[in-house]
Amino acid sequence: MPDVDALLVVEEVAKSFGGVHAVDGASFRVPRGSLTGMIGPNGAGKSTVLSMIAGAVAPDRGSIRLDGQEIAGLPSPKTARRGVIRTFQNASVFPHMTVLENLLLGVPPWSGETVAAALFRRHRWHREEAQQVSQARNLLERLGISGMADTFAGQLSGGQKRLVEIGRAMMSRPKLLLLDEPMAGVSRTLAPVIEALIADLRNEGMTVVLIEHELALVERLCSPVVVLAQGRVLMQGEMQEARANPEVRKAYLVG
Amino acid sequence: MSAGTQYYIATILVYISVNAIASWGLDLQFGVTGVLNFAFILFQAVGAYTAAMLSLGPPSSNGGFQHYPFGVHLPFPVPIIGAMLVGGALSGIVGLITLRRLRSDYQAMVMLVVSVVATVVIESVIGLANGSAGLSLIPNPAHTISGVSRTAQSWLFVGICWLCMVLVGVIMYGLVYSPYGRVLRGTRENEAAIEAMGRDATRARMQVFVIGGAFGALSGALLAEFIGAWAPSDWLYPETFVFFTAVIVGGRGSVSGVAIGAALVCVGVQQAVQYLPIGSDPTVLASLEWIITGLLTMLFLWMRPQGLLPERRRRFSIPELRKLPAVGSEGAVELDA
Amino acid sequence: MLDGVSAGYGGHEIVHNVSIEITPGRIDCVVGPNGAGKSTLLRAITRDAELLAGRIWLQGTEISQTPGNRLVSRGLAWVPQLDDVFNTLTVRENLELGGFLLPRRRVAARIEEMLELFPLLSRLTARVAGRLSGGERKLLAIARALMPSPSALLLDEPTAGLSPEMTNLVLRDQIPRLSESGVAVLLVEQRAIEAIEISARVHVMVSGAVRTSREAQELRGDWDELTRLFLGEE
Amino acid sequence: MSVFISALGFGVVTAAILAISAVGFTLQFSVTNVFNLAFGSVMTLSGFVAYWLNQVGVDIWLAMLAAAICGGLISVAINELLYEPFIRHGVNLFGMVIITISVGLIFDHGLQAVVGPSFFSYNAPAGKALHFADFVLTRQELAIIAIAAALTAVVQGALQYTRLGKAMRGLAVNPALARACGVPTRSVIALAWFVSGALAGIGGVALFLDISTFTATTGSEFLIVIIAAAVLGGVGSPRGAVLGALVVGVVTEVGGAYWNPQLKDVLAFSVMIVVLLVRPQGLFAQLANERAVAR
Repeated sequence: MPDVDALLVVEEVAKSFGGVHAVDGASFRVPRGSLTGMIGPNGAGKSTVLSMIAGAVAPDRGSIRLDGQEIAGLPSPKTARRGVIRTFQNASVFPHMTVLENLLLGVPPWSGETVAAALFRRHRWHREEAQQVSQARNLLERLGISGMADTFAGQLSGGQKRLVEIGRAMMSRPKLLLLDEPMAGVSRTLAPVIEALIADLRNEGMTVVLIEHELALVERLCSPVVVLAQGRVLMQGEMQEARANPEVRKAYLVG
Repeated sequence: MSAGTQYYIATILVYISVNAIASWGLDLQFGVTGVLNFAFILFQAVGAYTAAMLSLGPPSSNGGFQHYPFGVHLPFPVPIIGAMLVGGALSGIVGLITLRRLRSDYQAMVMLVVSVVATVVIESVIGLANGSAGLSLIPNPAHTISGVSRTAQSWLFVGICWLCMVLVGVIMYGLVYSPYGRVLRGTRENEAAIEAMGRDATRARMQVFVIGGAFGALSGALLAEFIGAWAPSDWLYPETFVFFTAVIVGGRGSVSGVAIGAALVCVGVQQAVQYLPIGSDPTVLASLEWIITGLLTMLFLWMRPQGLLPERRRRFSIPELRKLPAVGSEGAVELDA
Repeated sequence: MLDGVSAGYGGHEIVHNVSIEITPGRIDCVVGPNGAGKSTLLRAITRDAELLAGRIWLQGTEISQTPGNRLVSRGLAWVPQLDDVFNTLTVRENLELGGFLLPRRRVAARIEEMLELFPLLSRLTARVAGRLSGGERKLLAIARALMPSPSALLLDEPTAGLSPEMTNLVLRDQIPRLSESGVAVLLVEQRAIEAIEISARVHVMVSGAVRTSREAQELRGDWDELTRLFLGEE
Repeated sequence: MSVFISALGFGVVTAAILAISAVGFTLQFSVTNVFNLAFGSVMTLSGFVAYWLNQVGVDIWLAMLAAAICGGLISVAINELLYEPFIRHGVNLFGMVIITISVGLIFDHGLQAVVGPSFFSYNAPAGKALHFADFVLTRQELAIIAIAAALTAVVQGALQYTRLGKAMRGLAVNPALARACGVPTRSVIALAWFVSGALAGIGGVALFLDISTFTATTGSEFLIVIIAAAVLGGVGSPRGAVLGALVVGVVTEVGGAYWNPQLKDVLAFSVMIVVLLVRPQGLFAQLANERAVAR
């Protein structure tokens, strides 16, 4: 699909761990403003691809371009500062910090976070922080957990942690949001809430990559989808095409 | 009050402030940021030796019985500031080697070893800091003021120490209760997540290593000037453990808690032991201090791991309640603290 | 054997009300898409996940409460998906540890039987397990589990991470021979087609529940229905 | 040349003591993952048990045996009464390091409160000096070398060839699988603590014999060198610990003979730190790493 305006272009990335090819030359593009699903059987290399985009794992080869700029191999703090924000397969919060503080850490690094500013420019960051706190409160309201602003994140249920994690990512207004199985560890009551949230993000025009194994959910949310199997991209297209594609069907049954 | 009592109280006050400063330095590293620095006492020692050499004058002074590479006679507060700079710089060097190259589990062990090695080196290379005899006759800045009584001089030094403590305390509050402190705590809580949010965890650790090292050095400088002497037996590696106990007992990450912990563990235990009906054999008393320190650590880790005064939960006030109708500016939100 | 089992972690239920019966000399397989709870089901039997409801029986004895290191003496053996061998021990030592509960004099003879069953291992006895290839490793793991002659064997995705050739070797050549020795096999597999080909009975698990249990013959060739179940098409 | 040879002789004796202790330290660590910094205190305590027995006329070699049993029992007791409960209480690996330091301090200073700060010596003649070419070793030193060689060989052999030894190695590398094989994990862990403590006891008596005077903190001071040897050989590997002990023992004594003898330990630590910088894989994760690499 050379004609789509791609925010992210992944070309021929590969990564092996101790001789096992986890990702073996995967290429795909993420159109700007899309909610791209990434699916495939267990061990297809989805999480590794995501970690490479996020900078947590350096690819052995290949190129990853964000807005035309190469980001492959950048360490994860730098990738994050370019606007690529991820969530983790196990909802990853700061357990001994309050929910509100968790969200405040989602704000991109700002002036109050240097030693000098912390000591000598309190007025300035106080003002900035006030704005961020009210933003965070609005977001908590929207997530439906405003009553938990002062609760330690470690005390929340799996689904609530997930909400906090996604909320933290939203605070940063990312260019590209990477969600790694956001439904894992989420109770049945909260799953629809998270699904609606992801749908909202798509409707607001955020570019999102979503790894998910529940295909019905992917079908409802994602367009296009990228199908991975054994470290390679089987196809990129719409979910219906994927379902009809015999190779994809076989990959799922064969594993 | 008799001069003796006054001197006793002044001594206690000096020890409280010095230990609070040092414990805060370790708390910034271990309590707030999660760096397990088993070499902390080394930076106190560096501060003490630096302050000594910056105030003793050249090695040939005082009859030349002490051996050290160089010395100058600088006025207060230059030796103290110099001690902080050297302590911070050395901390930075040790940090560069251990924090950047090694995984956190190895870091602790290497720090422990660095601490031991430093003691051995100073003890055996006499020229560095007069070996195991240590440096003595370190001038106390308060004693240079003539025309006042010895007691007044003691109180003056207490003032200097407490001024330093207040300054360090203010800096601690400033750092810990700020967005910067939030990044430090995030580093402690979840390194992968903080890096995924665009913060550099290694850089944060390096910074607290340098700042904490400078605090440690400051405490050492004050201590050396107060005692007038400083030797390797003052900074054997188990001494670091006392500060760990102070931080654990007071409350990891809690600025006021750690100050209380320092007063209780570093000063209180020592004083309490004196009043126990077990005689006055100094070895027994010293041993008892260590035993109590060890027991306190285990007791707190079992019963109250968050410490006496736990790290404060940051609450932010809700804007609607505070907003005054006429002002109409953006929501006035402040730290509840 | 499994009766109304619900299981999960930290009180969070992942597997809902599953009942499966396995028989000596037969392979039962559990297939299903990612995250269906297949592994959690096995882990509930081996005490690695919480058993939230239901009971587990083995040859007429209830083993729902038996601690993990006593299960093997009741005749239950299993091969985990990961960490399935003792990496730093040799192949022979792995087998010896597998037979930890056997009478001493039986061990050597039983190892010989295992090496006969898996000839591939017989020339590797002195090799350190960490240096085996993926397929050899898995065979060793299975042989280790068989050492105490269990009455039931649980296999958790034995082909995960294996190359296609190795998958063939393990799944098509080796596992079918196990049931010939009279052990009841419960196989959890991601690769549904291959698993069904060697199994007697198939249990399709989706979203934590068994959707259908059928004789494998009925499903063989009818991949379309299976795919629909897998891909969440109702 | 004779300086070198005699230093080498000392080095072998130091290495022998180090080997006994480092094998005990590393064996327990690999099985239980507790980095036990109270190990030096167990050495001292058992060494003092031997001292008291020795004072009432018991032969030092018999006292060494008693020290071994005593060290083993202390070690098992520490684990059962303190470490295990703390781990079950949810204290993490770093918390456990702090707890083992506490235990060490309490032991050392409890002992010091009883015996005082003075120096002690065993009542045991060093025996006739024996000459082998340029080597000069006392009978006592020879006995220590022989004991070290025998003990490390026995431990290594037991780990390699006995059923329990294999179970112990299996437990170290994959506890869940060991349980699946029916290994009674609790008992095997207790055994590991006992063996480790017994080796600490023997190592303690050997150390005290070698340096001839000792105090209530000698064992803990020596612990750092033991850790250097264990880390050098790769923590968790008894065979590595013996090798590490040899390197550290010989390097420190030979280096000390030619350089400043007081700085000999610095050499050992420098070697260790350089090794760590070249191979910074991480201490506690070592076995886990092996698992990952093998996949």
